[in-house]
Amino acid sequence: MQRIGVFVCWCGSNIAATVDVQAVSDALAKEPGVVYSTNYQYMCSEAGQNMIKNAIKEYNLTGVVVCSCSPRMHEATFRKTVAAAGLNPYMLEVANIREQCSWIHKDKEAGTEKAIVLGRTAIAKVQLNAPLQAGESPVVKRALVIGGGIAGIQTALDIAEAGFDVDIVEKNPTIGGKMTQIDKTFPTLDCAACILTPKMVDCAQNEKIHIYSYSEVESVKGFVGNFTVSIKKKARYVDENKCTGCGECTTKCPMKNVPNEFNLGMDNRRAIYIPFAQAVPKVATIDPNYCNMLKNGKCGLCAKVCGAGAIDYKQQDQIVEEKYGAIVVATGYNPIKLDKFDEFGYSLSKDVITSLEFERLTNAAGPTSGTLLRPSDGKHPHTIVFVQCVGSRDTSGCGKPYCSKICCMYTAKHAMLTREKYPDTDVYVFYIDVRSPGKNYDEFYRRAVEQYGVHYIKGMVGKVAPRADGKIMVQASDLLADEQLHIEADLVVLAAAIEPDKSARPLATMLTASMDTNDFFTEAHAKLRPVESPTAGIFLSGACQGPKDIPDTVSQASAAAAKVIGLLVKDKLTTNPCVAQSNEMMCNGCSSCERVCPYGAITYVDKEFRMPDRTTRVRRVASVNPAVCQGCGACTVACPSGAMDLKGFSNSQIMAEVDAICQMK
Amino acid sequence: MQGMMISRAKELLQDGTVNRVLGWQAGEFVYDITPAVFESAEELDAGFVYNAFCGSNLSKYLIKETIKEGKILVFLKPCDTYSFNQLLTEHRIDRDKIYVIGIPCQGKTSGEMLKAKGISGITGIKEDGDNVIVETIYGNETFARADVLEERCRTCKSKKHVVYDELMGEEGEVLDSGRFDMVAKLEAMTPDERFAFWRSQLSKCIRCNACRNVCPACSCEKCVFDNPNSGISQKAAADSFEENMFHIIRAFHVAGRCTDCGECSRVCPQNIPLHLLNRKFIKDINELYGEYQAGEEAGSRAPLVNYTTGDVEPSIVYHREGK
Amino acid sequence: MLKISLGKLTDLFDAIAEKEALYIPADKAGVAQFTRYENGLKMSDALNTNRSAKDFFFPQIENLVDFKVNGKNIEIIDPRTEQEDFVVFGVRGCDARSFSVLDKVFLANPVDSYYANRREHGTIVSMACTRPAETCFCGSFGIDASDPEGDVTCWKTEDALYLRANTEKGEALIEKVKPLLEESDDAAVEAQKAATKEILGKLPLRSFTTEKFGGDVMMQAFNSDKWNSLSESCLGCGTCTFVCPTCQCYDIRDFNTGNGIQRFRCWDSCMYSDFTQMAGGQPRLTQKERFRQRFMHKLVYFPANNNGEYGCVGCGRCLSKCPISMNIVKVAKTLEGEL
Amino acid sequence: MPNEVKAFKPKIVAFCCNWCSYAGADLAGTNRLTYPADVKIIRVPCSCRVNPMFILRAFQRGADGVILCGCHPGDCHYTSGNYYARRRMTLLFSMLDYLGIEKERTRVEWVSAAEGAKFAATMNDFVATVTALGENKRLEDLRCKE
Repeated sequence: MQRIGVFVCWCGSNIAATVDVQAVSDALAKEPGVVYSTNYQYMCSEAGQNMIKNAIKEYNLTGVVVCSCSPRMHEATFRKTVAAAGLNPYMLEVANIREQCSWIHKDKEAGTEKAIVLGRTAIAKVQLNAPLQAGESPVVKRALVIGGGIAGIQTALDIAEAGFDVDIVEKNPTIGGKMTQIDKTFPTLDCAACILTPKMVDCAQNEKIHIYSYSEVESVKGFVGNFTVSIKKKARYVDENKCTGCGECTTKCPMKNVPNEFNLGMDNRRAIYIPFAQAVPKVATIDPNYCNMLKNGKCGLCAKVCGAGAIDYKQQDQIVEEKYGAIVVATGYNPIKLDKFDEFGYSLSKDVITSLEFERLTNAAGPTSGTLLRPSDGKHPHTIVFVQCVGSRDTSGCGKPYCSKICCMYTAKHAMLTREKYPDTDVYVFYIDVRSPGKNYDEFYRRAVEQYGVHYIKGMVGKVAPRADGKIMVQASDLLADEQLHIEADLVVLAAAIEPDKSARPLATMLTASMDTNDFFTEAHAKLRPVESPTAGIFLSGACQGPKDIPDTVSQASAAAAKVIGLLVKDKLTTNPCVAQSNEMMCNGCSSCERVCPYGAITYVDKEFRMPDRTTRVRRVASVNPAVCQGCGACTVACPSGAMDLKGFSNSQIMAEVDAICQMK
Repeated sequence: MQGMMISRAKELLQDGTVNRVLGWQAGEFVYDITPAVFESAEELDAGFVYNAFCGSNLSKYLIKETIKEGKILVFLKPCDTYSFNQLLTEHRIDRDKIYVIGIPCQGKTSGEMLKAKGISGITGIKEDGDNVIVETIYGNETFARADVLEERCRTCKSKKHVVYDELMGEEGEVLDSGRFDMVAKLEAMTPDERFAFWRSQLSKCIRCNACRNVCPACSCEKCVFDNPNSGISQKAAADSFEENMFHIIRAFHVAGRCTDCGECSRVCPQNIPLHLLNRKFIKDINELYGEYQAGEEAGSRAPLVNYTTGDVEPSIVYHREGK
Repeated sequence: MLKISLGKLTDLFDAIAEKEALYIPADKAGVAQFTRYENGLKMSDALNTNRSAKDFFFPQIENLVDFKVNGKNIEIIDPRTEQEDFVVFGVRGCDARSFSVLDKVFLANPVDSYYANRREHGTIVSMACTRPAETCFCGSFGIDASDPEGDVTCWKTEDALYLRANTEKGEALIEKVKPLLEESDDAAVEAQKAATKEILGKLPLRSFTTEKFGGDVMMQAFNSDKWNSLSESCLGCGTCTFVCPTCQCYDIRDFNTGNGIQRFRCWDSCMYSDFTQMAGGQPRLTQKERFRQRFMHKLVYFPANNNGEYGCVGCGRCLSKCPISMNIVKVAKTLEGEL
Repeated sequence: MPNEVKAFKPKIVAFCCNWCSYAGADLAGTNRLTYPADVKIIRVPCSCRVNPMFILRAFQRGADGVILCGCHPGDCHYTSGNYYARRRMTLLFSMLDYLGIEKERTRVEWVSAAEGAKFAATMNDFVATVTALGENKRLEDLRCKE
């Protein structure tokens, strides 16, 4: 039996005006287990807290009930109070007689009666409270960043800057991501490569950063502070340590007609290749789908020309296992495929291109060395039509329901740059809305319209039809002028919606991190915890969480890094003690709890048990990792035998509360 | 079939594939068959039986049996194989220690049905095509077999074995025999009628726990109703509330896991149609969350440990058709 | 011998029910059960009720004492009220005998006052069987199903109900309804008895006997290794116990009503894994031990302590109700070879 | 006036998720939005913590209505708890209805921490519904009503 003290707060007149606090403390004094009951003007004041502390000592209280404002307000305060008096902080319960009683009831009799019931309910619960201890778990001081685009790079650099080891896993042969393919950046128009490549080099040279390029995450086990990750290093058939990146092999390889993904297939590379000149690591990779040596065992030319002897046709995929304290997801985005959008004729004409392809066509390192030429005939286009929102804000099911966010600005950039370099070109932009919030963004867009004479037309393009003479007929409506337009274009550029990388969904499953219906990672709180996943120890960086431009991505990348650093500086993590607990004697090992756990906190172990007939038997039983469990209680209801219970909100505690509320009196 | 089963069991014992056989043993009368473990050819010859009264679902015994040493042969009827898969899904049995032979089932005859038709003093039962001839000390009576089948067999969901190592007889098929008709009929009643129906049924309950103990889904190490710490343990229902609570909680605990094997109703000494509770959940699950047959596939995710973001709201209960 | 034509049976029931509570077997929701008589209630044609008649004296659940909690004070209340007189009509020979088995437990010192009080106020009207089932073996315990014991014995023929008072209580009951009854010779009853005896002689279990268990066989029976295979398929449910007219184990529990405690007793089953829980746990750790206990009790321990009277009356309920068809007949037949 | 028949006051148990509806109830209080004192709240970490056993227990002990409030679908603090609660409660309520027990005595509402007004309105409506139904008879345990 507990020795319970009850402390009824007046909250000035907030409670006392509609609740007879004296009557409440008198009534509760009669409850079984209550040895002390009092009331006071402000329980949360220093004097009030001292009353509680003194009573704990004087009456040897084992449990405390405070009838006051919402526990969301002062539970933490009173926990500290009772702890200061030597009581376990979880031996306290708060009865909410302000927000849920005095403030909503005008009738003093009804309010007093309800306050007594709420107090009695808290007493009934505290009778069954048990002292709880917050656990501790160690932190591995190393972070993993999944994805080596600008988001991953920035996060890794920031974490390394703080002195922690950090690994980047990038599935492509080089880090850099989408930004390497972009020509110039809005709104400043500086060259993407000029600002990105130094950061890539920093990554390569930083002692704290290790890059697993051409690698993928295979499996993730563990929990915040203590993840174990298997990383698959895909065979690149070139010894990274020996290759000097001289590029000799890439000029001698006889397989010349491999579509070059860096230029989006608009030109070719060899079967052995370095994606681009500033690749990090600058190491060649053999594409096994095209290499004749790997496919048919014939050729071997690259090995012959390699002075460093780096070619290794026998190389195998390799699995590396590493431990991390935190994981940052930075898997980025891709433009959607446009085959569902026949009306824009993407698959009908080479001269209907995506915006990313347009970037390559204007980039000095691109297939045309930076001269804007039509892919079909290599001629200068004189009329260019840009179409925005291709697949964005699309509720028809073909595209994506969300705004891809970056298209308005890069289209303005494309239009402006075209008009600047080729003033004889007519440039049309079709838009639904132009969205240009952001520092200097609207000014940038207005410059395109006002200074560069880009024709912005509000309206959607209805049909894009290539004509035999090479012209492309664009049919569209001008909503402001309320007229149908027919434009003979030489080039049509589609601002395709962006979507999360396909690798994100299986990764989310491995991480037990949640995703929304569009496969963007969900943040722990949309406003207040935007760079954390709800799963502890998993952080979000860049477009994997939602469409973002470069400044936003870098901001979030640094924010994620700050959160990681905040975690890694701790030697130990304290864990929430109100976690699930499995009674192994009653556990059936059925896996129901494991299946509903959103955090992967439940694992199964085979344990030997002594049976009633004194034999031993090995049984499969659930085991909760208290460091990972967040205490939602989903498992407790999934468990048919009641073996799973939640500390602090146990079955018996909740039922005692139910009983107390329903009690006749 | 019985002969084939015995000789195959002997072979498997002989060649060491298994060291014992889980089957059915003949009793005092033609119908009082008891599940039994046979360890030798002699034991099989002496007592092994397979007839129209071998209704017991043997799969639950495998929980106990697979703790023991060695591999056991089990004969499973189609509906028993669903329970078997469900037990596998829940890690309750060790597949490596079991050799499953699927055996055909034409539906089992119900002793209770015969009794309800006024039959008493049974001394023998013969099958004659689609008819059953019951011999009693008061004379013989003939019934159409279909009329004296167990309820669960009249509404058989499947003649298909969903798991086996070896199959005797033809591969069966999943059937549609209107097993939800009675549930639909109850749903169509007014709440008062439904309340009266269930009160008259559940008030018969004597809390013998036969339904729970026979149920392959009720395999808890310790049932909440036996656990004084659960707050709901009972040894007898004190009043209508406790009668209701036991059956609601039991049905809820097996919801999404119940394969509808019908053992609960078969064994109830008070003839309470308990399967109508389980079938209600199955029908709701099928209608609200998509068709799901527990045990159809080992390892499948039960509907109550699953969800979709677009699931119906609980308020659908207020708006559904019916009264 | 007294008789009443079947056409006037309702009048008889009405007359009894007017004076005291009357229970008759009636079909309710598909099963025959003893039901409080109200005008119009039809008597069941079933051979016997699903539940035995022991419920009347040893109900499945009954309050023993109430504790009323008021703040920190507790008041102790005896919940018993005056027991009304009642008549149980249509008890079969097996169940009629079961009361004497129960009496040996509950009326032995210390007397169970709850049981004794009910026994005192209850009158048993038994009914002779005419159409026994294959599961019946009351004859093995010396029970004559054609002429059962009870305060009053009845025979139902094609057209009339014959009654014979056997005890003072029986006489008193007959006295109350005398105006409805007429005197009769016992020719029809004798004829029915003879016919029933002939059928009883044809029952498959007519020669079943538990004689071998009456001697000094306790350790032999206890140590038999047949218990392993016999108990192997037992589900550990309480069906046999709860339909049994002679099983008398119970548990005493407290129920917290929120305003106080109700201390009640309820049937328990030695087949349950949580039977007789005590500080050290349950003394019989395996289902085999629990299974053995039940049959040893009925066949060996009970007669050893009660002048050879067995704890079974051959009603056959467990034979037809056990989910896996394991029962006292199979057990006795398997074990007798060992003795 | 001791002889006057007391107007029926229902007993309502409200299970509220700590992260949303419990905070919503606090907000209703902060905004002084009234609802009947018959509603008593039990704080749970998540709607998925509510076992059907608790709901039956409440009826046993004399509750006339039980309401469960959780985060809106998609907003669960624990990402998926309310989805499980939604399935469990849908099936439980359907079963109660199947047994002929008034379905209006049970309810699930999604109330966010910002929806103080919705919380108060929900409770007002629920209390009115249960009051109209009268005392819970079909799932009562007379032992608890002495």
